[in-house]
Amino acid sequence: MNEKVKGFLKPLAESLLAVFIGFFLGAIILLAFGYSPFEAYYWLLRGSLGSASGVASTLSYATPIMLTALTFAISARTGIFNIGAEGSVYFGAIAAIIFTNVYGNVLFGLLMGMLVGAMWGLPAAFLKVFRGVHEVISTIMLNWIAWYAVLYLVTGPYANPSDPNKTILVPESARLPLLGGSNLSVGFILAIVASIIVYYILWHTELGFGMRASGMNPKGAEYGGIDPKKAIIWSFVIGGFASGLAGAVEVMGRPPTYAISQGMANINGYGFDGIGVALVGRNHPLGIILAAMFFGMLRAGTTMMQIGAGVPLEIIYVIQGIIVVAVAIPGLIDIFRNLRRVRA
Amino acid sequence: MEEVPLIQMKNIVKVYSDGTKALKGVDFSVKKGEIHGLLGENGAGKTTLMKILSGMIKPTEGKIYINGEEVHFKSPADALEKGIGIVHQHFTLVEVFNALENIILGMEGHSLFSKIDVVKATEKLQKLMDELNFQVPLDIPVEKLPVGVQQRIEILKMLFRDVDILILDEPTAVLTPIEVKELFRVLNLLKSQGKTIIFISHKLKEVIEITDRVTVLRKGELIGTIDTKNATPQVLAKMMVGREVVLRVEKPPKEPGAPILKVENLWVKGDRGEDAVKGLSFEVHAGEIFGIAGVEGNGQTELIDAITGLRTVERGKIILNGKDITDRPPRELYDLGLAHIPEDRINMGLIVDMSVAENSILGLQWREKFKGPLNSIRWNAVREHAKKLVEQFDVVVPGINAPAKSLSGGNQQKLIVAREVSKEPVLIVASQPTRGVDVASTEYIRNYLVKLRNENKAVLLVSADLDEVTQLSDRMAVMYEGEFMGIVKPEEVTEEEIGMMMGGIRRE
Amino acid sequence: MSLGSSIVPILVTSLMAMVPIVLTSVGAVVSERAGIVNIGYEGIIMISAFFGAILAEVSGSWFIGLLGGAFVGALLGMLHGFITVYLKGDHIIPGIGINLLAMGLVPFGIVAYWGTAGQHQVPDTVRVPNWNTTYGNISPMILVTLVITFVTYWVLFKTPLGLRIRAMGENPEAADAIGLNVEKYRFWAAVYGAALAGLAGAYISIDWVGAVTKNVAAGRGFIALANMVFSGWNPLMALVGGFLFGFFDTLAIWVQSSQVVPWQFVQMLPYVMTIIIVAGIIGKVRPPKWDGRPYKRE
Amino acid sequence: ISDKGETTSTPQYKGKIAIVYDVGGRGDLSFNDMAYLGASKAAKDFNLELVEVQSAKETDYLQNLETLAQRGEYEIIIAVGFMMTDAVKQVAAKYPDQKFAIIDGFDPEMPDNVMMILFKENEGSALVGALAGMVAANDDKDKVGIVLGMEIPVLYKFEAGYRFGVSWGVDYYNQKMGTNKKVDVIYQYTGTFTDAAKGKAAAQAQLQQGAWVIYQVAGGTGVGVFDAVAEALKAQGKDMGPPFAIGVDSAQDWIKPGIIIASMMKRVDVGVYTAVKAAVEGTFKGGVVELGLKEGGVGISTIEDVKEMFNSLPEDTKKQKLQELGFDSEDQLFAKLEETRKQVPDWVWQAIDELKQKIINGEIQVPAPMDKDGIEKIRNANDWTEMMG
Ligand SMILES: Nc1ncnc2c1ncn2[C@@H]1O[C@H](COP(=O)(O)OP(=O)(O)OP(=O)(O)O)[C@@H](O)[C@H]1O
Ligand SMILES: Nc1ncnc2c1ncn2[C@@H]1O[C@H](COP(=O)(O)OP(=O)(O)OP(=O)(O)O)[C@@H](O)[C@H]1O
Ligand SMILES: [Mg+2]
Ligand SMILES: [Mg+2]
Repeated sequence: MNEKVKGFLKPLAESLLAVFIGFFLGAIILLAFGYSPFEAYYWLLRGSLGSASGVASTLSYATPIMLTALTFAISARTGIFNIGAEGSVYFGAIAAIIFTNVYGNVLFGLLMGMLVGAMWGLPAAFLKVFRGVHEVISTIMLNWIAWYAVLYLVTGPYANPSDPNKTILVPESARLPLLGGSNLSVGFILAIVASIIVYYILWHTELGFGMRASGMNPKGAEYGGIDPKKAIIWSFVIGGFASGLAGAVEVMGRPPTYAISQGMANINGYGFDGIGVALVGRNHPLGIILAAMFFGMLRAGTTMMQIGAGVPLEIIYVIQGIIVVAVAIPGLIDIFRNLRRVRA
Repeated sequence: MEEVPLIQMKNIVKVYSDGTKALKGVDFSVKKGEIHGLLGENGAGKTTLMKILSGMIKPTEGKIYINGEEVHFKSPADALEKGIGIVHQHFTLVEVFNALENIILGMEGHSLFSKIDVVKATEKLQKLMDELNFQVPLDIPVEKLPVGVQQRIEILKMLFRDVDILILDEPTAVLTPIEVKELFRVLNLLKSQGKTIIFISHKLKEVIEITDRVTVLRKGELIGTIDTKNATPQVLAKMMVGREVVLRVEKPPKEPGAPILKVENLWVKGDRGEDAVKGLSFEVHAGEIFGIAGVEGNGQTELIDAITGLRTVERGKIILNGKDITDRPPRELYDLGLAHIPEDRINMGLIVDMSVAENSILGLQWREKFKGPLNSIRWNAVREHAKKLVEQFDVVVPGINAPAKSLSGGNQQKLIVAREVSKEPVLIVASQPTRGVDVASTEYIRNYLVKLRNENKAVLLVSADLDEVTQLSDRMAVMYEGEFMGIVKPEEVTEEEIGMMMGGIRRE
Repeated sequence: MSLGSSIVPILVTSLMAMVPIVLTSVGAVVSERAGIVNIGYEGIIMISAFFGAILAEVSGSWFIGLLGGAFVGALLGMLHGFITVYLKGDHIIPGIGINLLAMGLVPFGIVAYWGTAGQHQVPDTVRVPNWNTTYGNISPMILVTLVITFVTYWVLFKTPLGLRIRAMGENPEAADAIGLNVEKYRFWAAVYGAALAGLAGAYISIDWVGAVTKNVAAGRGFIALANMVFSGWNPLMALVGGFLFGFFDTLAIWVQSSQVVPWQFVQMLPYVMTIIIVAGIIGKVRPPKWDGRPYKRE
Repeated sequence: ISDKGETTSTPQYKGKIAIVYDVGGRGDLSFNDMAYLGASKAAKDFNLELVEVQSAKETDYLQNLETLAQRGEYEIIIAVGFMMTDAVKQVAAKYPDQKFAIIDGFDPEMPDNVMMILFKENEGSALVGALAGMVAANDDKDKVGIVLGMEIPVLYKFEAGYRFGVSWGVDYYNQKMGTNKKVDVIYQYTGTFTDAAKGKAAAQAQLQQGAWVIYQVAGGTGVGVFDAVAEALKAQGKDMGPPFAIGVDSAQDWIKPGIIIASMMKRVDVGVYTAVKAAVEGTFKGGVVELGLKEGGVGISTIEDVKEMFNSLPEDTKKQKLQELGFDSEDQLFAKLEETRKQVPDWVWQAIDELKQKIINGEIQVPAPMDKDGIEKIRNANDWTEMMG
């Protein structure tokens, strides 16, 4: 038990330290360009947590990146760097739109989004397993292919005849209910549930046992009667489910759009943000829930940060980037401890 | 007047970052121009001591003097500077480079940015090889060369650097007797040229044959240094192991039962596409230990991999309990009653980052008693299982939730044995089951294998430790270049005969 | 005008488009030959394009701009090298961080430094002088790229330094054992790779397009990685591959006017090709054995 | 600035207005900057405090608008860009007392506290098309080009207007000169609004195929178009067209003097100013306000327009830009622009005026296709009269 707690606390502390470093260096950059970091951070917090609608938008932002982070995390646990969440988001979103227009039902839409998202995970999985193509290379390429393929569907066959600036809409009957009159949909709850399911799969099922074993030691896993190839394929598929869901939720439960807008501006970038979330959440579903809410907070707070402190919103990406670089430093905590010792 | 030793290491302590105390205050000295043996069991600290002397790692405590002058090695470069070179136990060759490139690496002989003068380097090397009458092909990637040749390259690499002190870490472990002879010729030649050589080995006879003096280590401590001319195998063995009696296993006679494992004309390819197993046929019966001896690298690994479902078979058949199991995956084999104690416990037998409990079901995770609804694992049952194994086999663990990497090597091995036995197998394939394991655990594991045999299980044992094979086996084979040089009863052959088989001479 | 007679301008454009991809790929080859994987080249290109333009404008010299871009790339390479080589950290994660950082820093920097959003046009006076032909501009950087490629190839495969670098990626233990400083070689190889990516970034902003936009790398850092794999970690093949990428990208634009296939599918072509090539060829090429693995002596 | 966002109203202002930019953002030298121009002018004229909010992503719109509306302290909230249509609709319904204006956005069910300001880009594009067509015909060339961003239906209006104008211009020329010339339009959707390299490659391809004037409708990608034309000129040892580029949205002529002959101005500033004025003076009314040539909402840039645009830049930026362009003073810059325009015969400019008048008085209707079929029809039409029908 004690080891379990320790195994949890250290990564948590390291992530917190990375967050601190991000804010600290962010403050220096703000100062360098003549902005007040205190004001910026005050308004950031106030905007994201200072009101009910702020919290709702924090959680809205957290929803898709929580799901795409799961995609990255489950493959990372299987020893794979799957950065193809982005493509599955696109396909999940367009599938949800197409199929809810065939049959306007919430469950059907979510299901088809997840299914198509998962299918888009397969090419990279097969390339990895059967052709030995490194997944970082293949998923980068596949993301571009997904981008153009879905863009074609969005501008062509599924463009909205009455409003050419977006696709056909998800019918009202297939929209996710909103929570308590806010703009936050039950999609957030779905994301939490998905995180718990991923946790359950990884640590409480035979499948997850096999995936984790393959991730830590493929030779040992094979010896243990596990097929690492199957584990890899499953990790892509489950990851695709999560990202496909992210896409579906964005179009079925993110007012006001309920469609993909031209240029796919309302569904892109979540895959990459998710990687950052997963890394800060230490590839643990529970850590990811926290990290996603933290990243959501950053995004939700930027409006007030601009209004209140006049700070350009891109600084938030700068801070996010610094946090991820800091997370990459192994034994961050130990380094800091040693520094303290040296100074003392 | 006392002569100043060429090398003096004083009170060397080494604690590895994981807390392992590999050396506990060792003194060691070598005279100029001698061949000095370094003897000790697995894990005694021989390699650690030599890595310190060659600058690979730094001692936690202690001082090193060369020619009476204190030195501080920060890296192998510093040691090479002082004329100390080492041939590592595990070769350090760049596999895709050829011999020439491997040998001149770091000694290319001119500015970093000018073209490598291959002709000149070849000439220089050829001269060196001719002097010693010690030839290697220079233009073939070393991964395509046999280990014996690779070792020559390692030695040439050091001589090319004009080292005065040459350290050889278990150089004979992978050599055939003929290659050993050739090596000894060269070592004597080098000695006559005034070089100093440190020779590490487990093999008493070799040490007695080639060295002038011997130092013995045991569990990180210096036992003593003696002149070889005063040494006998018995004396050295006692120093090494710490007790007079060498391990003995009680093995009551037993009639073998029905054949459990049948291997028919089996061909298996190695990692480099070569034929590693060439048409083997044999049977292992219930209530029998069938041992396979031989120098490592003669196809044992590939044979075991094929039998345990980890490598595809080129040709031939494997039959377990009457069922054809050729090319079936491990999972199916385990369900049919196979247990496998693999030779590499860190990279195969355990997932060292997983907990003891998780490791206790590796290969059993799908069994009924651990499975709950929805593909779930019943962790309570797993923990009980792990506790039982740990108790029964006396595995020392910090806790069953601790990662397997926090166990000592011997205890890791015991955990594997315990788990494999818990599969309730009909056939146990045990590969190097006591390598790197302390005496007590070795005894335990060997006796357990006999116990299994007595319980009428079939045991296939592969070991590089000849004593282990001869003591445990009811029948044994000696493997050489993918073939059996003969299948014999251990009590019916002499050690010389086995030695000849290991060197590739077939017994009729 | 038929496609046939367009071949010269297509080639010229392809050569210009090839430069950033080849530079980055060649740098990545060296880095990975020494065992250091870096997927942050996209971010490095962006950040260097930005600072390269600033440095060129401040100094009034395109030369300083190019050097500055390479220097900023090198600094980022040092960050990556420090984390991966000295702290023995994971090779993929810092790259992801650098990419994220660039996505924020560059748009932020454009607004904060030039007061325009999303884009800044570099004045002609500090742009790299080009040879203006009727078929399009030809930059001296094409020649520089060729020289860098051939010299890198030569150093990598013919000289002691190259032998050592390759040893670091294949078996750092072997190199360590004979007294070579593994960390030093790996670190500087990582820096070299990042510096070339930095040069590529500066080339984009102060030479080829003469502008810094918030998406100035536009995926070229990733393409360069794919091209590196395609090349089998060989600078000369990286040159060929980089040219092919430039060629197909340009061709896509020319072909597109015909509108036979939806343009989205034409744009997809280079990526589909990469996957096909990489999947087909990967059996033959193999990455350096220790690629992406931290080396610890104890 | 510490209480910039506090709800206590600042005494020296009579009120506040807020403007939400789309993802392109302030400083795009284009659409958003024009909006700022109008808003800041209105703020000055009516003594209002101006609050600006930038959007990083499309998902920010709703939150940005709602955050502002919640505060209930703005005379009017202006949303810049059609992408915000849905968000405005939702927030306006929730805050019926708050006045909104949206630029370029239209929805038939928009609540009536929203003023929807639309522009007839097709009309403006027709003018620059006519310019391109006549310049090409006059120089005995047979092709002009247009480089666009991502293929989204809003851009069809630009393409159609341009095609229409080219055809009208060539027709005008033929009638004037008694010739029978034809000028084709090469067009290219680059698929991006941000990759300047793609824009450059596309423009180069068009120039190589003989395009004599290129109209860019591609945001950041368009930067590459200007560069490609500049290079082509340099290759001929010229620093002034033809070939020319044509700018879009704002009076971009000054960005590359000598190369950009004119710009299709979309007077977002006029739209924003109109909305603020209505809100302040109490004449605000929801619904569509469509601004075409007649209303001065679109047009072809004049030197005066360029001056105004340039002068709206912050003083520092202005100085820096002049220096970057290699001019000692503003006058030098504008002289150069004048000279650029002189490369085209006067009758061309007069003809453009003529077209403008005909469009204004309804004699000529420029097509405005909204979908793929519509634009295909225009592309396949033989001449401008066929396009109209
Ligand atoms: N890198 C390391 N980290 C931690 N412990 C180590 C490391 N290397 C060796 N050890 C431990 O130090 C002890 C001495 O190991 P060493 O390799 O020196 O033994 P050896 O005498 O060479 O044994 P062998 O005959 O098996 O080669 C062993 O307990 C070993 O497990
Ligand atoms: N990384 C670690 N974390 C926690 N405990 C460890 C770790 N490494 C070793 N230990 C503990 O330290 C003790 C000594 O380990 P060590 O590997 O030196 O054993 P050993 O003497 O070599 O035994 P053996 O002969 O079985 O290999 C063991 O009981 C082990 O549980
Ligand atoms: Mg050893
Ligand atoms: Mg041990």
